[in-house]
Amino acid sequence: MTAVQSRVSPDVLVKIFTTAAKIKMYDETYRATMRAGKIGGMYYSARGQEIIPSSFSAVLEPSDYVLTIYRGIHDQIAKGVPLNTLTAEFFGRATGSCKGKGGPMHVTDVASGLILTTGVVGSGLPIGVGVALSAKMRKSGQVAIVNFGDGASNIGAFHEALNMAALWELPVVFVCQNNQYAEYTKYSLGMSVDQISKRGAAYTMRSIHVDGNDPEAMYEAAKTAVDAARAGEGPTLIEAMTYRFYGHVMGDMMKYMPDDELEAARAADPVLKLRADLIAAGTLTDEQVTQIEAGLRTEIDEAFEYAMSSPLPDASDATTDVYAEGIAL
Amino acid sequence: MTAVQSRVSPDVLVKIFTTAAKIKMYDETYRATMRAGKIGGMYYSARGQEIIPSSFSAVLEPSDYVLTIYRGIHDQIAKGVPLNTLTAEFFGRATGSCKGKGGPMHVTDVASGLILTTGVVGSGLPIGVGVALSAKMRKSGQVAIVNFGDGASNIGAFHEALNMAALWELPVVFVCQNNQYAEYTKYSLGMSVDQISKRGAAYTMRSIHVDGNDPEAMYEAAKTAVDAARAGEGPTLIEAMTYRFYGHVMGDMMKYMPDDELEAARAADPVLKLRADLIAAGTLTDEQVTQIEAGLRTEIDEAFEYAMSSPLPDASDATTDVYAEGIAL
Amino acid sequence: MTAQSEVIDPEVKSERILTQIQAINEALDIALGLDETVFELGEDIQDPGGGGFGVHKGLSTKYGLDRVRPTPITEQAIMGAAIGAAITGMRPIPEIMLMNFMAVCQDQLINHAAKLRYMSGGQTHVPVTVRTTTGAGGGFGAQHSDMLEGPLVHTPGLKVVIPSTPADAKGLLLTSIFDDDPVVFIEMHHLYFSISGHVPEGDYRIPLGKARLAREGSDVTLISWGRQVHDCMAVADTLAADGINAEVLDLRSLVPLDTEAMLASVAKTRRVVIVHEAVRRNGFGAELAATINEELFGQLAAPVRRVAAANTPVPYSAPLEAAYMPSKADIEATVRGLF
Amino acid sequence: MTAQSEVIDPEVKSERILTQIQAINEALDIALGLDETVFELGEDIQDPGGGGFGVHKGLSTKYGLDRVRPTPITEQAIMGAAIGAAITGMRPIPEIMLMNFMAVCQDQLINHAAKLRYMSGGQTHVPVTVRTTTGAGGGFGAQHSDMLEGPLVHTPGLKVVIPSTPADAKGLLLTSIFDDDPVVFIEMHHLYFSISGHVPEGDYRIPLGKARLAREGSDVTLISWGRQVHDCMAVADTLAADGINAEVLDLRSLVPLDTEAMLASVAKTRRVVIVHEAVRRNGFGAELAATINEELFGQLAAPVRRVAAANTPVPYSAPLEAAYMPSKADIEATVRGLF
Ligand SMILES: Cc1ncc(C[n+]2csc(CCOP(=O)(O)OP(=O)(O)O)c2C)c(N)n1
Ligand SMILES: Cc1ncc(C[n+]2csc(CCOP(=O)(O)OP(=O)(O)O)c2C)c(N)n1
Ligand SMILES: [Mg+2]
Ligand SMILES: [Mg+2]
Repeated sequence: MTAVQSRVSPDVLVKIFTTAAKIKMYDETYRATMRAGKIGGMYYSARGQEIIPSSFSAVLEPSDYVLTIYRGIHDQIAKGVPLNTLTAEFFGRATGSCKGKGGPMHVTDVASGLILTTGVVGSGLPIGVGVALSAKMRKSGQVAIVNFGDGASNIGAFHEALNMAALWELPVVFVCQNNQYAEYTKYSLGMSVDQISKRGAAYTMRSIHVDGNDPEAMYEAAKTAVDAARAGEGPTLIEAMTYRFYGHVMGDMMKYMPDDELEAARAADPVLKLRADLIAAGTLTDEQVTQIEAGLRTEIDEAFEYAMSSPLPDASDATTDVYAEGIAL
Repeated sequence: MTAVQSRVSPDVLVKIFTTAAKIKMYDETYRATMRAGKIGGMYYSARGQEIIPSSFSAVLEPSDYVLTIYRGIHDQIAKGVPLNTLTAEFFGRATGSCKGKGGPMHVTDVASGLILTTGVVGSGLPIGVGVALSAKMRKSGQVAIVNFGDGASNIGAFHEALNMAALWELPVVFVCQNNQYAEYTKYSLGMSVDQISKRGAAYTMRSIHVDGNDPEAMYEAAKTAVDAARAGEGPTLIEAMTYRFYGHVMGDMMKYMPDDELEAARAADPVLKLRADLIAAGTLTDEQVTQIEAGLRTEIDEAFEYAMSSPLPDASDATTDVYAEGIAL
Repeated sequence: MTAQSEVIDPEVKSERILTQIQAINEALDIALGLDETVFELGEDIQDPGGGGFGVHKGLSTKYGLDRVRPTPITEQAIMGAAIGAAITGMRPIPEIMLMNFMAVCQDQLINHAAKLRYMSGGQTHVPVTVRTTTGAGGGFGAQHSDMLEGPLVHTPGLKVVIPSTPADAKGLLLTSIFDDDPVVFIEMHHLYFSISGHVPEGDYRIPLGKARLAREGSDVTLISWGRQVHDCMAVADTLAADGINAEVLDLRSLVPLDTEAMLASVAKTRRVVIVHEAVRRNGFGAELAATINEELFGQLAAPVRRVAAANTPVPYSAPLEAAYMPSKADIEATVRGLF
Repeated sequence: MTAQSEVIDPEVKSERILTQIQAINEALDIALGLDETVFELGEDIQDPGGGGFGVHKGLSTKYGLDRVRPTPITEQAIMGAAIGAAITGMRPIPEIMLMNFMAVCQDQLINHAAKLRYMSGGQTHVPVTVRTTTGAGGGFGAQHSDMLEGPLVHTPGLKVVIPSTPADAKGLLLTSIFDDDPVVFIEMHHLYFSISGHVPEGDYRIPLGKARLAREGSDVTLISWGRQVHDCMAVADTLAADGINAEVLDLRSLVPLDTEAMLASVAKTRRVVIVHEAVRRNGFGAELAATINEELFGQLAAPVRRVAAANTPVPYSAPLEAAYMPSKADIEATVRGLF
């Protein structure tokens, strides 16, 4: 386990804040749009988990790869998937990143390096290993970041992926976003060990347990892991502690989450805290923050408008993209 | 990790020796019968690994359960599967434990507690968890022993099974018989950790690393684990170091195994060593040993004769035992 | 069958109207109450939620977390634990949250559960009822919607049940749980709340391998299961207005299959359309069509037709998903094409 | 297709006689030599053994352990790593040692490899060729012998190839490797050493979706793939002595399927027997029978018959296994029954 404590530069913190604020505002807009009945479908809010991918985005190159899961909106935004096509994909529009075929659980945006979103718990880990293997074989210098939840650390694919990545010393970072619940079950009820990061020892893997809501610690963890991967020093397992503010899926009544726990977590909102800290430290003025937020507001509103006004796909599109060439289905 | 050092009683050692000698002689007879062209098929010799299940057999009750793999002849004999029906199953006879339907890779003998033999690496572990769960739910006091190889510790089922067993504190012992090879590959080439027993920590599981060829150490490990399981103190992972004397499968040219390594292992034959030690310690006389071996010889010869003279199944039997009742296939 | 209580005739109409999810909950409750060896295991099945859809509501409170046993996300261990418990005297009811996740534990199901009775020469058997849910049309996308009964039917040793009505769901589930073979019990979540029906109280069992004649007719046979039975019924009503009298056969269980009822109906009507939600290529419709053609060669007035999903993954966007699914319009047009 | 070299016409007879395993080894060698993005990964594939059957002999020595990459026993990671590499520019050739073990990594194959092109709206694709081997008749028992092409054919997005001759094995494997879709390439190990044949040198490609007319005939069509093609040929010889002139069609690839060649042949002969080693219920024979009946309704002189394995797990003991397998005698009797 690596101790993470050193300070990070104000520039980096502003970057992290800007990304995190974007995720937060986007999420708020998405939920509001749903509540207003303007769109339906499933939505897995990542409110509360913004700092984790925002910290990575301050470290990663555009050409690096990120893999995520159904709860992936924060990872997708942080990696730079354009909000217009991203939103259009969530809305099932022809203009979506995946032409409306994939949907929220299966967003891919090759141009920004968001290479995979999977809906099957744990399945992204072996694929991330392959992405990193490819980078290593192609000597491209790219790094793969594989995001997953606390619940995913109990499934077989986790074990196989970590073993292979360690064995082959691949440039991959396994990021367990421990938001303390797998659906409606507290993570500790499914886990035979108190910290997921301790499982790294089973693979002699560099492992970091970090407060994923603390931007300084999280940035350092991300940087340590990505630098090591880039330097050919193999994979890292990061367990980033965080919390989901809105339960598993939109509509979750959250009865299984103790009220005080939820309230405490929301009271410690990491995005608001970082905002306040930056102002308090004099890194940003109130005005600057307001300006950043106004810019984000415009971008987000435009994205929702773009998506809302985009056409639905044509039914005839249902049978394309199954195979490379037009073989008879 | 538990240190294992205390002495075991001469009675127990004689018991272990008798079982181990039976396995060794049986194996020699089997290979000789194959070499003589009297039977064909695949045979996965367990020569060299005898001490592990023989030690367990000195600890287990008849009602306890054992699960094993394609390389399971030693486990099957040690658990008391009758040699007649066991051999008949290997020979594909109608009188076999499984009527010739299962074969060597799928031996079950409910009466002796040999509840499962699987040919899919790692798949016995989750099933062993279920066997232990059943024992716990039925409050039967039974213990489940799940045998598997070093190679199996890299597969997902291993991880899922150990997590569940630890979480539910089940009466199960996971016995990794580390014979140092998975098929034609040295185990260290597939593993990101130097000792498989270290993986127990990922589940906060009692873990023992032991010389599986040392009957005293192995007996103590088995006893520690089985006693704990029986006492409701949950599962144990045992990594028992050993060696395969005849490669992966009958016919293996063993080119990938260094000559000196193989020679050294055979020179330290654990069954011969225990035999010599018992005589040297005065626990058994030469004559007593000879007598034990003569008894085993008779039993084994009878089994091979029984199997050889047993009829093959009738073709009409191919379609029974698919479902409980005679539903149309 | 270890536990048997007084069995109620499901044909006797009950006054109670239940949803399918209520009926399934009731069957689980009855089975847990009847036999100590019955237990459930699966992800998030405990109260207060009682499962993602609420199938288990109240059961962990009533029977405890030992018998309504929440698990980590660990499908191989869920299925393996069920098998191990089953071969040593228990009757586990594992839940695989969605059918696509059965791919994660396919080895346990097809290499072990299905084969253990055979491989052991009948010494052990696997009285496991694997419950799962699935179905397209809900905008869940390609990894949460597949109907995968076809590959299961191709696995000797498994039984496969797909109920269409609340009363059937209850009676078939109880039979499955007390059946001595591994049963995959496929619940189409579209039916959980959308269709209500009369459900008798208490314990009753509907035998596996007996199709339900949902509608009698003389001109064409519509063969289906699960959700699409209701589509067939609706189309039959439409056709009746035009004087086409469709018989609708609900197979209920695919293995064992009520071949007799199927052939009798088709021999009578001489026209048949098989309707299923799974993709067409090598879906179970292919087996049925092949069998009907073999058995009734020369007796049919028109080719055996299949209406099924397109040979593509399940798309996300609504118009694409609608194009993917077999629709009532497809069924109707196909039937009309036979005349 | 990224790499293409001068392609040799496979119809041009070569003087060289190779076994199927030599032909496959040669195809892998050529592909590895041709394109740096091609690499193999799997258990025990390194020299000196070069795999359980020796398929990879010499390749790790020639191309290094980076490109002929041995793995732990970890099928999910093998398949996942192949997929991840494929969507980022590589052409991996994962080996699943025996087909039954594909059940262990089924999720990666059917929920990911098959669907990623579609789910990503064509942004990524999965040029993976999953090689595996299987087949009954060798006394390997229920967990090491299954033919499982049926469920794969039911998975949109996958291509499925099963070669019968050494020349086909080489030409189809090269095409599969350089195909931009995931291909499951099923080698029946019975054919590895038992059948030799002329194999052209160098690089040549046999297109997927083109059946091979193995024998021309006029009275009945035998449709098959893999090992059973040879059984059909033998039966055709026997029948010829009695004046029954059988046409034998080797499908080579099941997806894409050469429907045209199949229907043309059956339209001509008006009698057809489909032969496969997989179990009968919902095997791919069902789909073929259903399609032929739909397309050639009223034109057939006899019902479409299927000869396939019994609906049981694969038994161990020789007489049971023989009873399980579709045999030449079964094929012959079935054909004679059509006249
Ligand atoms: C293999 C598999 N099993 C079950 C599910 C259903 N499921 C979806 S999300 C989820 C909980 C995942 O929890 P966690 O990994 O902690 O991620 P989080 O949702 O908290 O981000 C479950 C069980 C699934 N998608 N895949
Ligand atoms: C899931 C799976 N993958 C691959 C195989 C093929 N296989 C059979 S034995 C074996 C090696 C197993 O090694 P280990 O676990 O060390 O057991 P040992 O044979 O040494 O006793 C392999 C890879 C298999 N049976 N199952
Ligand atoms: Mg979580
Ligand atoms: Mg080994």
